[in-house]
Amino acid sequence: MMNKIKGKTKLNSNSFLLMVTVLMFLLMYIAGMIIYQDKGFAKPQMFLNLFISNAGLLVIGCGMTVVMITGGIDISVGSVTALVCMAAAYSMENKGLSVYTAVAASIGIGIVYGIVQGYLVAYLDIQPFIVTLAGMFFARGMTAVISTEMISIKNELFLKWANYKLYLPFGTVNKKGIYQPAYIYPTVIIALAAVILITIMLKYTKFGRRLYAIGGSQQSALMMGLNVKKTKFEAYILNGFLAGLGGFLFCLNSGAGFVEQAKGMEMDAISAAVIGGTLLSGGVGTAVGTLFGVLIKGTITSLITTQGTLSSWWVRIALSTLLCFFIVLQSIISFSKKKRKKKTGS
Amino acid sequence: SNSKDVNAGSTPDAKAPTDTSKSKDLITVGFSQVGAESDWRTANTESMKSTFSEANGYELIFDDAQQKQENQIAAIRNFIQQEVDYIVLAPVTETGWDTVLQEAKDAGIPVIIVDRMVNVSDDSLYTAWVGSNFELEGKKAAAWLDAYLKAAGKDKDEVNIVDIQGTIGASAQIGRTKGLEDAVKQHSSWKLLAKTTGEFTQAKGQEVMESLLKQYGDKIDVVYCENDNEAFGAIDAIEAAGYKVGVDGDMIVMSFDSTNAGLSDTLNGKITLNTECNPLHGPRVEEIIKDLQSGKTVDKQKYVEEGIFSFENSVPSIKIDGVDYPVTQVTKDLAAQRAY
Amino acid sequence: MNITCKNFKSGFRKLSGRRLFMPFICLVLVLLVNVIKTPDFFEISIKNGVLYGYLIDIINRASELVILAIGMTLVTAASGGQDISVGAVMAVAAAVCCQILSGGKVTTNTFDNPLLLAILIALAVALLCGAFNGFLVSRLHIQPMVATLILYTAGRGIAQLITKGQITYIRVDSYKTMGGYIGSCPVPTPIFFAVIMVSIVYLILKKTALGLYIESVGVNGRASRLVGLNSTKIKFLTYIICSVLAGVAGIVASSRIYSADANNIGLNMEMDAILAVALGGNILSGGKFSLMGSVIGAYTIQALTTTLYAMNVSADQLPVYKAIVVIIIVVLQSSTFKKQLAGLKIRKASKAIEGGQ
Amino acid sequence: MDQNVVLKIDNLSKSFPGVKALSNVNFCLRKGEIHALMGENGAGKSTLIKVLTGVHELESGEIHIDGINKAIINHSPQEAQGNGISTVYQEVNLCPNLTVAENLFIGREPRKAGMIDWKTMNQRSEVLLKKLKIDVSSAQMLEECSIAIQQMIAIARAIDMKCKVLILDEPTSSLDEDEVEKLFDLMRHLRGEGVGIIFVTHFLEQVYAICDRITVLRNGELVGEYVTEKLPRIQLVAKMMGKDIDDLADIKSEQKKFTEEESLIVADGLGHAGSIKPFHLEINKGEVIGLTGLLGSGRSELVRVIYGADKPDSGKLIFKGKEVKINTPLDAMKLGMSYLPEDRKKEGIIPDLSVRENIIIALQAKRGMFKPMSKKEMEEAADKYIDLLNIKTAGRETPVKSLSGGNQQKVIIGRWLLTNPEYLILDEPTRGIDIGTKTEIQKLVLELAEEGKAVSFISSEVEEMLRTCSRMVVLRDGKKIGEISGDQLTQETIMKTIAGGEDR
Ligand SMILES: Nc1ncnc2c1ncn2[C@@H]1O[C@H](COP(=O)(O)OP(=O)(O)OP(=O)(O)O)[C@@H](O)[C@H]1O
Ligand SMILES: Nc1ncnc2c1ncn2[C@@H]1O[C@H](COP(=O)(O)OP(=O)(O)OP(=O)(O)O)[C@@H](O)[C@H]1O
Ligand SMILES: [Mg+2]
Ligand SMILES: [Mg+2]
Repeated sequence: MMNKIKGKTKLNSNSFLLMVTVLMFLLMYIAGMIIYQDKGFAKPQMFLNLFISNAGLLVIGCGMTVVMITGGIDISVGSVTALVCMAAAYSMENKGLSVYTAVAASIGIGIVYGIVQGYLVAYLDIQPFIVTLAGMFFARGMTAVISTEMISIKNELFLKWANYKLYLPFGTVNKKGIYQPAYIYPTVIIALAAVILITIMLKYTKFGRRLYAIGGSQQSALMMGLNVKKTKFEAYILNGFLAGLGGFLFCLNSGAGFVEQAKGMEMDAISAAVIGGTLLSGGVGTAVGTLFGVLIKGTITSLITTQGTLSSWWVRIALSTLLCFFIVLQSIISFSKKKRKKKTGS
Repeated sequence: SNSKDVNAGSTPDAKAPTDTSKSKDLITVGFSQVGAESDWRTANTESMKSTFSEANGYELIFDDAQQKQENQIAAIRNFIQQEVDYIVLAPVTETGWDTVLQEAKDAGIPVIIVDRMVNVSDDSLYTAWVGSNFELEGKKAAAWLDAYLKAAGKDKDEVNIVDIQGTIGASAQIGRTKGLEDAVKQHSSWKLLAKTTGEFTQAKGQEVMESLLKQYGDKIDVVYCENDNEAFGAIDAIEAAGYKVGVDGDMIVMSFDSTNAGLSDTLNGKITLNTECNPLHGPRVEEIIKDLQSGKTVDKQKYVEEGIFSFENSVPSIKIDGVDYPVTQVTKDLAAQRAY
Repeated sequence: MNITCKNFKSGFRKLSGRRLFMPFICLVLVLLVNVIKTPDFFEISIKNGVLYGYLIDIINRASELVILAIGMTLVTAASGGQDISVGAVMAVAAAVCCQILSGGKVTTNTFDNPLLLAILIALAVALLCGAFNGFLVSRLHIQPMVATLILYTAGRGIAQLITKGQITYIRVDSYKTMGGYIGSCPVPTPIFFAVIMVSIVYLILKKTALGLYIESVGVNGRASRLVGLNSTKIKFLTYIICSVLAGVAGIVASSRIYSADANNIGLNMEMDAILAVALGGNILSGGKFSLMGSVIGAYTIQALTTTLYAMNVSADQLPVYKAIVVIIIVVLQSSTFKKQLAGLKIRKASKAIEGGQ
Repeated sequence: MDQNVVLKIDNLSKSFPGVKALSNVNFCLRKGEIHALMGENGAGKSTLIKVLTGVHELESGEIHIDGINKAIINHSPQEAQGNGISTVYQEVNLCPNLTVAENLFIGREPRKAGMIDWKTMNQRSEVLLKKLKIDVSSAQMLEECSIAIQQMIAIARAIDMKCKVLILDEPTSSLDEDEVEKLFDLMRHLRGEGVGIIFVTHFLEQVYAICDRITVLRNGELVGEYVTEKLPRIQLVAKMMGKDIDDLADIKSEQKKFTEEESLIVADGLGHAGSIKPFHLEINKGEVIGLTGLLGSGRSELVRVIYGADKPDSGKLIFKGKEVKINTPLDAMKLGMSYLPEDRKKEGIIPDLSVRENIIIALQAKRGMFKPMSKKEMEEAADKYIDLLNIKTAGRETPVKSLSGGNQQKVIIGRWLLTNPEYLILDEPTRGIDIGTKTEIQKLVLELAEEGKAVSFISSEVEEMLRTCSRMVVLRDGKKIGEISGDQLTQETIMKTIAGGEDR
């Protein structure tokens, strides 16, 4: 009598959304390759640059995805990145400490942030937006307290890491006829590893599934005997860790510490996660989706740069128009899919 | 001052009809701009755009980084893939360019830095630099103050200064603050009452000045604003509190940039000294590119010459490190001619 | 004696049960710090024919934030999300207003068009922004923060487009009144703007059932639909109100500096507005709300800023102190924290009893 | 502790702001018994369970459990599970965004090499679902399942956990008879294995069908513990209510009146693709129409289409002889319709708002935004229905979410009565409502009909409908398959129609 509910559920609405995102990314990128073929958009290195430039954001986005799945949010990540960069730069340049100490400091800052914010959110039940807003203020202010000067990192080992190219077995010939092999930096590998690990964690560990349960319904998760507080706490710590790590990757790319660094990065991370299908209300999201969210944002920026004749303000407007187009299309597709499903229910 | 001839040469409105096919003889220039955060910056962008027009034989690929260094890094990587002939970079920050400039060097693309300097471990990473010397600007202002006080016979009195700083960490802020601080150290009668940031904006400048006035009142003799917008705000706050600015008033205001609006205020005496910061870099960068095209060597660093504009004329010129800098008294014409 | 004490206690409990109690206490605490640190903080004098003093500064400077905060409260209550585009909308409204007044010139000494017209068009443009946000949120069911992210990114670009990337100056005295003083009135005009806006919204909520509708939609949209509420319309309306208020705030802010500074007007104000809503004891996930709470929250934030200025905290380190105070305030307001504290007390008391036996 | 006793509660007290929900309650559960916990709405049954399992903080009292020497305090359901107590709470508490299998196994997923073994998990849940004859696939998202299925899944989850004590808080309220029977089979099986079961329900038949003992609560106080056989129904009801009632069946005697045949609503070919096929239905003034059919047969959908909760995509609706277009519920309300939805938590209450606001919201919406009700009007209205429906609440400003389930339902009934509707749709209005109130509601329905109002009544209890309805519409698989009225209106014919035969 109720077998009509059965079947055709394999592709649930969430994986459908992810598919749409991936498809749209491919369409956009291929369109760019055709339109801007003569401007090098079709080169493999152009694609790899998306990863190179966004490695830090990717790791931070993964952390954001984790807290967003629990129904939380973290808008401190941009400032934490700045703090991490500043701490790393300061410790290496002004204190003469080693790169390893800097890495430890970066991740340490991230974890401490995770612990404090996590405690406030999970155990004192304070709204995550506010806790992390305060966190954002604090980190930005602390960056200024450490140093208001720009610090350029000149540590040899650091620069060696930052400049260490991993050449890939393919490449292109430039207009002077020189073969240029495609390359990536180690940061890309770390970032992709983070995506893979978080994906596995979300899908195949108890902790991962608890995150989804809490995001779906905190009350229910509690009633089903899950430790909601602890899970949330751990989610923020994980996020803090990833913010620290991502911050350091960001630092490897930007090679400096200064107060204004990574401003607005939290919004980049949030929108990347959202474009990748993560819901701000919690319970839905994947790291792979976030990966594509980051790639889409990167591609939009890259398209605009390649275009190359927009005034400053048109850049912003174009950026948000594409973003708008994307978000609206996504919402319409998922909406009509929901409707259609209701109609064809029986 | 040299600003006049630059003005004259830099506003050609002519735009050749765009040829869709990329003709071979155009020189491609990728320009990564900081953003459009101030009038100064907009003027800077305009100068570049009008210089590197197709009519002049260039194809300009312009990118606005929206104040984010990471965007600039990404843009330079993009330029490299587009195989531009030259990269022009107006860096958001001085620091952190080693990696990406190395990539440009590997690809054999010369990089010209404008405005702020880059701080890299290897000088060969960029070909040339054009820009303002912010510390010198600060020094000029301080030197003028010294001369002005002497001329007025007030150099023995205690002079109380407040510094409304720019956005903390910006090169302009660092240089201008340093210029003042060094001078304060050398003058025992000068006292820096407070320094706090007005973030280069009028609104913050006003708010900060309001607070300073409550703390120090008319004890303040000199308000050192690190750009014109801050000066406008500060002047509003001072006047609202019932004090008078200017040479005969309760305190004098010093400012930087010498924008059109700034010079008007200098003309009417509200700003007593306005040190120029010239945004019209386009022609200078073009010069460098032309030299490079014809195989000449170019100066590695080239400071832009910048004027000093004053309301009054008690100080005709100042001397810093043995170099003379003339001080120009602002005239109506001068103020009106400012394009930015 | 005992009885009065009891009365006092129960009265206190009643008072502290009120929703506005905690936000109010927090504001008072922030102000009290000044009693010790800056004794002349509370001095108000008449200087140059106008009111002068830190307190006046706080009330004056907080005006835009107050106006934004009430709009943000409604949006938050109805849609369970925040409008992060308000700062950008401020810039857009200011740009439109100034551009119309200057007739396209960079700076002007006379109005090219009537002031009223400029203000109305500016507000109309703000309303359009609100309609855009509202459409995305209420019709397309896009999450508020994401929907408003679009204008958050584009807004300043649009404002710059309008002013052609320049700061447009309106050097006309009557334009300065909105951010300055009207005639010889000693009270800064922005204060009036804040009071009027709060009163209008308060009256609308009082005289219509909008408040109840907003809460109902915010708490349970599906149930609200079944009792005949059009949640789409109501959410849409709140976004329009919020943006129009942002427009008003933008005009006030622009009048203060008699110019349209597309890059800086309303910069980072969205975060402060959201913070004000939260400090006012409102839940950011929607539902029941308190307008006055948000207003108090807004004044608290400005009081904090002014206090820190008065205490000579350097502006770049200000965020650190702000963060600490915000955390202290929200922890004090957190009901879980109160419960834990109460639990601690009970445990202590029971231990004392055990010990006594 | 007694050898046989698995759970013992002594002197448990709990108060909420304004209410003493439990005072000095004692309770004793033995091994291998099914123990009914009875009481009116708001008597404190759910609270007892929530305190016991750590959802609410323990205030005072002691809890002993078999195998543990000292008194225990559960601080969270997790701890309670650790102590061998497995619970199905009154409102379905599952995660809508997870699959059925995950909801069954979350927190105790089978793992292989530290990683969740999805294959085994899905297999095991298929087995479990099959065992309980729950007809869903384990990969289905929970939000796509009907409430009844969700209820069954919650039960399946609780049962599958190895436990000493199983608590079921009104598990049967949204189940049909078949499913109740399935559940009972399971409970008997578990009883055989020595599990102690606490069972909360408002259905007396079910209590007498399966329970060994009954504990009665009233107003948060213990009335007593009884052996089922020794407590006749009438006495049980009397103990719950604190007074004797004449007879439960007194309604039956009341004559069903067939009033004037003036048609109020005619639905002509109304339908909604995917849920309800086009149907024809006439509803007359002064008539109570019952809608019956198996679970998921489309009863709710039918009334939703009439009310405009789901927009019909075919057919037309004629109201008082005129064709009307109903696009939103508000259109229907303006015509004088009202609708009490079946999913109270999701579509009924507005949890954070007060009882007063929940009562007046529909009338206010009908009036429009610019005609707000005055404070006095609102308070009078609220007080009237709190009184009339005997809603147990600390005050009219109490948030409705802190009321007991049954009382929340009453608030919603009050909400609709206040709008003075001409046509009232009641979808499972008596779900989770105590026996006394149930009778009251039935009476109320008849009274309304007598006043000339039309009522559509949906209930899973056929008996209840027989008592009140003058005509019954039978549905199957989203299709109206017949109408029964007059003498035909017996349990037997209804069953026959539902089962099919005449039109197959
Ligand atoms: N969270 C809460 N806050 C305040 N009061 C509450 C809360 N939960 C329950 N109550 C009150 O406690 C009393 C007992 O409620 P409880 O839910 O235990 O009743 P119940 O016996 O389960 O009733 P029902 O049969 O309707 O489910 C009610 O008066 C209710 O209003
Ligand atoms: N939330 C839902 N999601 C998906 N399908 C649903 C949902 N609710 C109901 N359905 C489907 O709609 C159809 C009609 O359901 P409806 O609720 O009208 O049945 P019903 O006869 O009222 O039964 P019930 O006793 O469950 O209320 C059924 O096939 C059911 O599976
Ligand atoms: Mg209950
Ligand atoms: Mg139903």
